[in-house]
Amino acid sequence: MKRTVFILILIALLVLLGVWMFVLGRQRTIVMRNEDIDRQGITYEAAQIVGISFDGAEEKEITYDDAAIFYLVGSSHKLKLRVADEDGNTLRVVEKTIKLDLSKNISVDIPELLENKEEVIKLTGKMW
Amino acid sequence: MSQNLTFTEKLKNFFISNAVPILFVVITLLAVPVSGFSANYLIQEMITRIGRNSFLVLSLLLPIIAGMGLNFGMVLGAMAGQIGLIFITDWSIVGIPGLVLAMLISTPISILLGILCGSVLNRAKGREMATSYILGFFINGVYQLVVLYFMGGIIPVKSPSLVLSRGYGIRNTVALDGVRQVFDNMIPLKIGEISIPLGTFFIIALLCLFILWFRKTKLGQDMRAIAQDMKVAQSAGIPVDRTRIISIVISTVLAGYGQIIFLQNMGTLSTYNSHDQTGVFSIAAILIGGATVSRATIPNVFIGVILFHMMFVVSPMAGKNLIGQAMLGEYFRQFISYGIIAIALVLHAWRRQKDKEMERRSLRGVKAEKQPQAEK
Amino acid sequence: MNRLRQFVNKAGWPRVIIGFFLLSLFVAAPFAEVSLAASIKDTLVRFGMNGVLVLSMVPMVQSGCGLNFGLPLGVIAGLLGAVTTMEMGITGIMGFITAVILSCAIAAVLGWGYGKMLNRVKGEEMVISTYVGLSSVMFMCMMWLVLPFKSPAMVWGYGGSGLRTTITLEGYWFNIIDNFLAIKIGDFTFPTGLFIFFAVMAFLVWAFFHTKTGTAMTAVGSNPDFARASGIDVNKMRTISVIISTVFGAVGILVYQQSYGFIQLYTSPLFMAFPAVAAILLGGASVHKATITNVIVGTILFQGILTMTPSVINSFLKTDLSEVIRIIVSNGMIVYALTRKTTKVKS
Amino acid sequence: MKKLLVLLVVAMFSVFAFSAAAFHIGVVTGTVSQSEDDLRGAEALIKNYGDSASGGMITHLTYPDNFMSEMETTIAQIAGLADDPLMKAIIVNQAVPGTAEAFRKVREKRPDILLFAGEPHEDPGVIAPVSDIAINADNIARGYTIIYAAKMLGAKTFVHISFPRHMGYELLSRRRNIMEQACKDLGLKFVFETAPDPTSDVGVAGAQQFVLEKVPAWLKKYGQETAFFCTNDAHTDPLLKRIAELGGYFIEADLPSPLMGYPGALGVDLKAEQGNWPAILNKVEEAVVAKGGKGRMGTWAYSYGYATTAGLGEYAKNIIEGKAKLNNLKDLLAAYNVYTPGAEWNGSNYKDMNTGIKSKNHFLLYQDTYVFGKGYLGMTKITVPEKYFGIK
Repeated sequence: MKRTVFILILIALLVLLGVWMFVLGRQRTIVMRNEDIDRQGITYEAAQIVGISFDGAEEKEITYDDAAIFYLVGSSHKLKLRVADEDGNTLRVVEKTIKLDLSKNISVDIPELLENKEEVIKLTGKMW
Repeated sequence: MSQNLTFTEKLKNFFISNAVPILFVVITLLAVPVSGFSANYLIQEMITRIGRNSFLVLSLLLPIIAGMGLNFGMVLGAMAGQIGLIFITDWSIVGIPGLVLAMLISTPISILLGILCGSVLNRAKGREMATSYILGFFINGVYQLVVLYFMGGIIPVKSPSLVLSRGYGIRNTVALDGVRQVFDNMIPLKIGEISIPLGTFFIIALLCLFILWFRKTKLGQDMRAIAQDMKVAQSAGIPVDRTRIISIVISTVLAGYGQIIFLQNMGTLSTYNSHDQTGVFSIAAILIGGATVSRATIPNVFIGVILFHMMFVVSPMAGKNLIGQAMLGEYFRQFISYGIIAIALVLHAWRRQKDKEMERRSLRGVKAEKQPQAEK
Repeated sequence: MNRLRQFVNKAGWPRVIIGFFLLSLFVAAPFAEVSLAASIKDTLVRFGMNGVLVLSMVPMVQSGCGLNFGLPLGVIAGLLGAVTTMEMGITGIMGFITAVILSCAIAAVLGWGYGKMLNRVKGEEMVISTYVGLSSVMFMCMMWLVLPFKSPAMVWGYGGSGLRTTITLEGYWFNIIDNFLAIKIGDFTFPTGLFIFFAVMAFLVWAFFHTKTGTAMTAVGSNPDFARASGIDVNKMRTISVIISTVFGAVGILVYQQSYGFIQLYTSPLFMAFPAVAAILLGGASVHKATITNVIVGTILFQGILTMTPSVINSFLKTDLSEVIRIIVSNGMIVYALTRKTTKVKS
Repeated sequence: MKKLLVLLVVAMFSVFAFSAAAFHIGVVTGTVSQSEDDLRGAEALIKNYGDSASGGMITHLTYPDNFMSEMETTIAQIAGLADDPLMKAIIVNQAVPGTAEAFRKVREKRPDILLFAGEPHEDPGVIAPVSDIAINADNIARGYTIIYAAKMLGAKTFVHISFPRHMGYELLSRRRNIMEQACKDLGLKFVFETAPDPTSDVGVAGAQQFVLEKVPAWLKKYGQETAFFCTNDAHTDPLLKRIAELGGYFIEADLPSPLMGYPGALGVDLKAEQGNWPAILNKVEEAVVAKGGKGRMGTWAYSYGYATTAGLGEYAKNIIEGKAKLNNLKDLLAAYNVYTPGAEWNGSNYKDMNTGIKSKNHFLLYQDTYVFGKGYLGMTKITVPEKYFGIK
């Protein structure tokens, strides 16, 4: 009896450990798109050049109508967006803190994100 | 017994009982200069391979202690480890959590397979090695059935980079980018140009301690008793069959972890073939390290891994430089590695036969000597 | 009912089940648009091709050396014989006979050494013979490249040296036994020659085991201590059995190749041992006892499944599942056979 | 142990003592029993530029025959080449599983080495980012051109022979689907047949045996106007043998070459012609026509495997010497043409289906189909309709 209880507790603990590892190690694929989009009648225009960097990592630059893929682990991230014109002159720099759920694939439209005034943004995407 | 032996006899004994490692050291010593590899490269390669392979090889120890011979059934554990890795890749769990999760997933599968393997081997006492060898092929069929037909269909695996475009079955190579060498680089250390996978070494050290401790436990003692004589152990109240199963279960679970460590270093999983050679190579390594079917120690493991893999690295190049044809070098390597295993096994079996004969003779001799002593 | 049970007991459940499975495949074949006549012919030809190889297991099993996983050694002898004969340029039936004679000589020498070695490793024969097979095949891989063969039909077309992986036997002794007295009924050809050849070989084995040496060998296999006590030279008997097995392996591969049409070198001998072992075990042999009936039943069942499952099952399931099923069934049978003996002793 | 170290040091110095060429190019191919043509390409390179062991430029190694199981060896072989300080380029043809990891290892240690992958087995998404150039036979275009050629020759049914492991390769499985669609569009019947995998336990013998037995049955079932195609090299031998004997069509092999299957299947003696591709083609053509395969069986005039090994070697040499630019299709084909004088090549960049991103360093190449007794079909001039590039 004691043995069974012990084994059951052990299994429960291991399952919990598994869940914890799942949450801890989940990698999200984030596609950052820099395209003009229509959202509920409002048109957000894409910038000519956007530099994207997550958590102080090296910046990735994308041009108008382009996209870039990022892989992130963990839920809370600091995102730095540098908007520039055709000649590469920086127009403005926006810093945001974003929170991710456990979804695996997330797609972000940069123009909309830039217009979003909230400091903390939650991003959800496809679970698988 | 040993104090009666002269020095030359001792020397002879040493050479006979270490014939395989000595033979190997000689071959390697000859092959290294011919291969033309730099010292840095070889040292780096050996360190990497110790990290990559020794966990797998260590998993062989327990069944040997329990007298069950070389556990060719360790490939069962390897398959369980691979299933764990497939799942974490599908869920895209990366880094150390990913590997820990893969191990957690592999554990119950390994335990089930281990129980199966152990029970089968209990029905094939005395033929454990051949049986576990074939059992590996059998379970390989089941593994293919599961991975190639069930996964993506009955078992949910969704990632398009994993599932074949036909909708079910896993692709034949799985890139393990997310977990590539995370154990190795857990504690980064570089001496000169040589990087040392300290994290993996740490895990291996833990396993060594576990094995040392385990040998002293009641269970470990039981295993040794069973290896000595199954019937005596049985009459002494040791549950022989159960203990044998436990030793296989532990070995299988460890092999599963070992395969995960192996593959995190390799960075690529060849879905249907990565486990093929695990058993054969691990067994080759431990035999070359001087272990026998009935006796193996932790030093055997490390010596074996170094010698076996040293030959692995240098012999194709050496063969090429010696004979001048690249493919001859490749065949030469395989010939040597399989040949050595055969020789090691033959030498061991032969020696055991000799020992038996000697025992018989000395038994007679002791009896003969004893009688006059009794008169005194 | 009783008789049925008796039959099942005698044949053993696995064989009955697999037999029925095979039968149902034949029944289902026409529905899967697979020609029945061609299927039966294929099964028969395959039986003839593999029969002698499977037969080569018998002597070693009977003398207690276990299943001959070292069959590649015999195969190598056969390959060497065939290749040498081709180099000499002997064709037709004479070529085949020369190849048989040469191979037997080589196999006898190899088998003698192999047998001597196996005598030193009693109890571990199966694992060790596996590795002996592997390493000798690898050694021969080097030899095929290095040996000074010149015949343009055999060496690499481009490089001009070293033997090819596959050498065609056309113009040498392709189908020479298959076509001997072959009976043709429309679509269906009965390879009489193959069957006669197999019958002769089987008879040789049968006759051998009824000679004095043969019975002594069986005695060694069933109880070595008793055999020794009654004055039989155990090691000699074992060596003889290994030589015979190896020679049969060599002849077996020659039969296989003349039917198949190609000589296959390099790593191909490695793939010869498993089907033969699986077949004889499927036929009901154990590690310690094998009869010619086991060989015949096992080869028909094993090769039948090999021929039928891919075509029939695939056209029903529309997948390639049959490959996997075959692996599971054949290896499962071997495991089953390996675990069987001990339980009998227990009960 | 000390002795060992001393020897190691000696060995290290002996490396420096050898080299006479200014740089080395490492070439890794299969053995002669696995893929003869690839290996012959390497030998051609050695013939031109010398073996590095004797002061030349080329270091040639082979990967194991059962490369699927011995990935560790493959990785060690390739990564080991980077140990040579003069090594400037590594060419792996075919780039069997493990190549990507080996390339990563080389990159970490020696970022200056050019890494070329010929006919990668790993997914394009895995191999392309870690190599400088990846080359495949253009299985996308060929999915259409092979069917087109089959129709040209008069086939009514197209039989595609493969097995699960190969259908797990992205490009092979896509080609299958393209073929199916092309058959539909061009009015042929598409049939998918399975044959055993030669790397499984039945081995090459068992796999070939199966094909040998089944082709007559297939010809009976689908009729004489049937074209056959198989994805595996080992299946090619028996398939050709039966087609030559009994009828049916064979457009080209998976990795086409006059040496692919024909010499073995038809027993062609090529000793006098060794090294001379046009002569080899002639001799094989004679044999095929003699067997009655005229106008029914085809190939590429120059071996794909041979051209890829040798061509990539040449290209690497040109880049290192500053005579060519990386990722320039024209320069690449120029290097190929050194070894395939007069052959028509065509090719394009690989485009990933899921992301739609065009890979700048992954090229797909194909040559014109040559049918024995009929001549070139002009396949490189056909434009493949755009829609086939979109089939998954």
